[in-house]
Amino acid sequence: MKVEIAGLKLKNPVMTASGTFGYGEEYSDYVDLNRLGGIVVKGLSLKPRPGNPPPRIMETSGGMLNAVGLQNVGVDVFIDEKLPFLRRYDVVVIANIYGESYKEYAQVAGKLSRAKGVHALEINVSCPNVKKGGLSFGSDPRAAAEVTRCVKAETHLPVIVKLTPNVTDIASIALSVENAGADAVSLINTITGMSIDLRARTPHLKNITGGLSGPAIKPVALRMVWQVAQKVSIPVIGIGGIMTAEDALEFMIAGAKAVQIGTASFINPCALVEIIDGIRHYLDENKIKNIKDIVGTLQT
Amino acid sequence: MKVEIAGLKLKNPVMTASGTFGYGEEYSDYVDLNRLGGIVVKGLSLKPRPGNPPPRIMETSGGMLNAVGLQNVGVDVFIDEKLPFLRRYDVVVIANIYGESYKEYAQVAGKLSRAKGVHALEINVSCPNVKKGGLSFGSDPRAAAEVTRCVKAETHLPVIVKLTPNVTDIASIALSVENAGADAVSLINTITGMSIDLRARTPHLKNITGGLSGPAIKPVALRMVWQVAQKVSIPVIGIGGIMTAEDALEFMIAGAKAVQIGTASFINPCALVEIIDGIRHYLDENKIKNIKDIVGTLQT
Amino acid sequence: MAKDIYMGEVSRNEEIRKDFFLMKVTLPSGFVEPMPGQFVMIRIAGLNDPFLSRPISIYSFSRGRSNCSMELLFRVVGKGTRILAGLIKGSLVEISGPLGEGHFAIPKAGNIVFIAGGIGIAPLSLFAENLCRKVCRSSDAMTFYLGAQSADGLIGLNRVHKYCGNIIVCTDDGSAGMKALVTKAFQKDLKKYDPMDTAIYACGPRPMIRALSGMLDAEYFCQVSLEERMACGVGACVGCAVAMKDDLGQKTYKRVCSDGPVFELKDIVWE
Amino acid sequence: MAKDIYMGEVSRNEEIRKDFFLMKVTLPSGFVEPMPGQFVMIRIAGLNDPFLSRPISIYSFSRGRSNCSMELLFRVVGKGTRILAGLIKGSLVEISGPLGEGHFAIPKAGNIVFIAGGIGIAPLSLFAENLCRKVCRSSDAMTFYLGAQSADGLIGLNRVHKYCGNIIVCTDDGSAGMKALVTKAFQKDLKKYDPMDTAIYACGPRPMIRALSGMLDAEYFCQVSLEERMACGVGACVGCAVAMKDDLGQKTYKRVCSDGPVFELKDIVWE
Ligand SMILES: Cc1cc2nc3c(=O)[nH]c(=O)nc-3n(C[C@H](O)[C@H](O)[C@H](O)COP(=O)(O)OP(=O)(O)OC[C@H]3O[C@@H](n4cnc5c(N)ncnc54)[C@H](O)[C@@H]3O)c2cc1C
Ligand SMILES: Cc1cc2nc3c(=O)[nH]c(=O)nc-3n(C[C@H](O)[C@H](O)[C@H](O)COP(=O)(O)OP(=O)(O)OC[C@H]3O[C@@H](n4cnc5c(N)ncnc54)[C@H](O)[C@@H]3O)c2cc1C
Ligand SMILES: Cc1cc2nc3c(=O)[nH]c(=O)nc-3n(C[C@H](O)[C@H](O)[C@H](O)COP(=O)(O)O)c2cc1C
Ligand SMILES: Cc1cc2nc3c(=O)[nH]c(=O)nc-3n(C[C@H](O)[C@H](O)[C@H](O)COP(=O)(O)O)c2cc1C
Ligand code: FES
Ligand code: FES
Repeated sequence: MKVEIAGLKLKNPVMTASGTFGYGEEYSDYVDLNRLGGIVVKGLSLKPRPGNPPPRIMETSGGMLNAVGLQNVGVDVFIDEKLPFLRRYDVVVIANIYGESYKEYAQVAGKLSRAKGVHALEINVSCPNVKKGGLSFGSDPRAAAEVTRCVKAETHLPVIVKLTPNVTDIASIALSVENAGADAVSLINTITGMSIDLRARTPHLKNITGGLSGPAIKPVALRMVWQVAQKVSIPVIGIGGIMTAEDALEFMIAGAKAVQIGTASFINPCALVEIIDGIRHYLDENKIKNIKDIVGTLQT
Repeated sequence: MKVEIAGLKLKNPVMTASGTFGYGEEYSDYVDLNRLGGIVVKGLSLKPRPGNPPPRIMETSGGMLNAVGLQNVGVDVFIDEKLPFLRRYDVVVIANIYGESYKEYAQVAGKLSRAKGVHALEINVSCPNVKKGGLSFGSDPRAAAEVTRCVKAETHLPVIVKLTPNVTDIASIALSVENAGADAVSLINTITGMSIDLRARTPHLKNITGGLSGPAIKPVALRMVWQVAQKVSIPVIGIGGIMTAEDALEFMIAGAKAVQIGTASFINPCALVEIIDGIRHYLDENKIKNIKDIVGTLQT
Repeated sequence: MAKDIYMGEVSRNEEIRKDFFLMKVTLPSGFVEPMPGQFVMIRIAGLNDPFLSRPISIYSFSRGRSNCSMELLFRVVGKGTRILAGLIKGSLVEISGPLGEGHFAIPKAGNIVFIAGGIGIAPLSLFAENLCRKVCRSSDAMTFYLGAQSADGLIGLNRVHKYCGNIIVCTDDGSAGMKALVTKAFQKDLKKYDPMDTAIYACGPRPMIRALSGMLDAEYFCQVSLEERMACGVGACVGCAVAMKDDLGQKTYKRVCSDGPVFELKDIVWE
Repeated sequence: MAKDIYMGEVSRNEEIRKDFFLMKVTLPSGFVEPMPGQFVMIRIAGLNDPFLSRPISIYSFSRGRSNCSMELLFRVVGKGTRILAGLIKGSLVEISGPLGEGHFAIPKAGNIVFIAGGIGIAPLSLFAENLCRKVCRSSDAMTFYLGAQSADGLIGLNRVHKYCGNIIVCTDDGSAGMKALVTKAFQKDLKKYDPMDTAIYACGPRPMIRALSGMLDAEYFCQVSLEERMACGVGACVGCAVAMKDDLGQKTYKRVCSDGPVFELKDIVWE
């Protein structure tokens, strides 16, 4: 079940998705963290962020919207208070990072690179960049590449760039960050959506819009993973609506070398382990020795 | 319940979505066509199109993928054989049109404008334009505007431009077609997605990718309608995952002057009428005299 | 408006053989008497998971004083049928139908041959019943070839016995009847059937239909029931396309739900 | 791993008053004894519609030899609770819990006051029972204020009667008890309660809690149970945020599911 992504040796291809597994502690009563392929922690910013006012979540058909607003303890508190807990486990830890400017990304990356127990960085470029008129770094190939370069310059750790689906041509953005030095790409982040309270005639979310996740977005995620995997030569990590081992395997067949599980953990706190066991079972049943042998085997 | 869109007088704001109601005949045993706000017929091209090889559809969580490939009888057969049936009803008929080049769009528009019983045109710009490298006319503001101008030049009928959601910034495309003379915009068309048969390691759809529709995409559609309605001054028609009267009303509150119902008819062939009745009921219960009074009333 | 979506109530749902269920549904009396080969679209009332309705052939139909009732015979193959299998007495289902313009046509020929693979027996046995009871065809004139992977997959034989004088059973593994593909068993007898005086009706998996098309030339009258994934069931979405020859022999896509599900074998284009 | 997701079986589900249901669920014996104020996340086994699990307080709990059982008292307000209401005996539900680090704390004070609005009675009556039966507090020391829109909404009174010596019932329309908001009824008695010797516990709609915060100064020990929409229920998604004061009096967002659902009234920041 071992896979290697940009030099990272994962026990298996199943990781947590950022923002859905806290800092690892929250689910540690349900999930043996040692069994995970990797833990991607909640997005970290330079300063602590209070996050958006509630309500922050809303259910939709086959999914949910969230507008947590990157509430997090900040990179310093993470290193001092959260990382020691994670170091107790034999598991790959990936820090998801977020900045409001190129410089902030670089600063967060620098601090994490000097901390013990962080094995890779995942850059979240899906946040609106005020200077660019409300669109995000991640929706502009040049800005995404620039963020990648800034982070790469500050770190020796493998750098994964997490792509937003809210773009016309995700493959071109993937190519652009690959050229800028990204060691891997992960996709997709949430799709921007909205939900309305008919009685009150207000949005359900205080933030008005939020990010759609869950099985509702799986077809879109799968399509994008397939498109990107055909364009880039760095590893692709598949994310979006994975609920079962079968879903995870579909992403791998579409070209993902590993996957991340987000919303599924909310529905079933034991989902991650069930998915790992399910992949194992599938490989055994189909007499597949090496999990790499299924990656990108989609026949079209 | 009357609404006016670009000079078209609709009995109520509820229309069929193109490609989901055939040429009107298919559901005429279930739905009294005279009750509909409008009928948008299946996309028409200059020549008949055989469509894509099967399988063409697949279920997803809260939605479905389709890759029908614009199978249609062609504009001439439509005028000769399908339009006479529709003329028997007192209902607004909107022809959804599609071309592989600017010229084809213009030709189809010209033919339909001379036919009796077509009340408006809806331009489908979501189809891949080979010349532009696989992206669609609808994902490039300039190309979308040019299609609009070409069609406007050939017709006296109101022109609705139907926008694709597979773009970074749908509002800028809406603005661009408004400036090019569009009388209204309708959105969203389907989101491109994919589904994989794990056992066979093939896509479920012969066409590999397909368009996602149904309640799964409703949050995305609602967000885009809200974004576009704030930018343009022409009427906005809301489409995407509307299953109930409540859903339809949410789109109107977000800024849509009318709505189109697609996939819901597949689930419940009587959905259109139930939605019309439900909106009536809501207006009565809330003592709202004029349906216009709820359009764009979202409090943010 | 002539048609509606009907609320049905499950009055029985029994696993008659591993993975095969016989469900009886009570429907309002407005439900129109189906023609053999027609089907319904069924979904669980008020539920969006699974999202699309499922097409299931009508296995039997009877009309009571204030309502009517219908039996569906189905096999659990995936999520939708698994959820249908879980329905208990009293569960509500939404049903539209009967659907399908293309249904089995009453034969003029003297010999009537049915060929069914597995669950394909469902529409054919309703047809055999109707021919016997409504059109008064003699059971001696009717031959039923039924194939399955193994004895476990042979369902609905009792009913067929009532209406068909000759029954040939085949299994892939020989656990019941002949050890042969049902199409092979039929092929052996083929010379017995005069193309001018034989009507053949088949329903089963695509490879079975394809094999038939390889052994029957266009002289034979042969109707087959096809399957495709469906969304609307009424001909509006063109999702259930199947490649067929049109009147000019040109390839065109027809809709299994409304142009079929029953087609003439010779019209199918094998892609 | 200490915690798991448990498969529960509905052993009873009764509409005890219009729109109010009492559901009894049998759980495997691994389920940990809940503290009053804790809740479960519940969903129908194997179903994705509704998508998210729903948080429901534990109304009662008992442990048998080979399993344990739990009662949930809930009101139908939307899709999720409507589907829960439709579950029949034998239905399977997936349950995680007991959840919530913040639960009701055993009072040191002599006077114990409960204030419940409508369905808010659920966690409070379990707490009253526990105080009476496990901590041996006298029922005379306990006063229960229960409010509802009308007599129809007054549920669970029987149980409260067993443990609380004093019960004050209010309805908005006067159809039972005092015609008053429950907070007004409580406010009238407020001077009877010495802040140094009174513990107050409240659960109900947000406006009720807010009204309480307007009438109780920080001297009073008052715990309230809050509600927010939830996704994970375990503190991972930060979706159920509520604005609270931190140790330095600064505004911060806490998680209802894991930091709560029970908080000290004085810590709430009213936005
Ligand atoms: C006109 C018609 C009549 C039918 N009558 C019967 C019947 O009487 N009894 C019965 O058991 N089945 C019948 N079927 C097949 C039945 O519709 C499918 O088995 C069912 O839809 C599968 O749903 P699922 O969710 O269980 O499987 P899925 O999880 O959707 O798929 C499981 C497998 O079934 C195949 N499948 C899915 N949908 C269809 C479909 N519409 N047609 C054929 N294969 C499909 C898939 O490709 C896959 O291999 C009929 C189909 C049609 C088109
Ligand atoms: C810790 C906790 C304990 C609870 N205990 C109980 C209980 O014992 N009995 C009971 O009947 N209810 C309880 N609730 C409330 C219950 O969770 C909601 O009523 C339920 O989730 C609504 O789901 P729905 O799908 O029926 O309604 P929806 O269709 O989701 O919403 C209907 C209405 O309910 C509101 N609502 C939705 N979710 C919540 C929520 N999590 N909290 C508050 N309001 C909500 C919505 O804003 C809306 O106004 C509790 C909530 C929490 C957070
Ligand atoms: C509540 C919530 C919070 C999230 N926070 C983050 C985050 O901080 N950084 C990030 O890159 N992605 C974040 N995401 C996105 C997820 O990591 C993931 O990309 C997305 O949810 C799609 O996967 P899923 O459908 O499996 O949930 C968040 C998602 C959810 C639902
Ligand atoms: C089977 C199918 C065929 C469609 N064909 C067309 C088409 O020909 N032209 C077009 O503009 N949109 C077409 N659409 C898109 C719908 O009109 C609509 O924009 C989309 O399905 C979203 O709405 P819904 O979720 O209500 O279905 C089609 C959709 C489906 C499901
Ligand atoms: S299922 Fe829609 S046309 Fe056949
Ligand atoms: S519901 Fe996820 S943190 Fe509370």
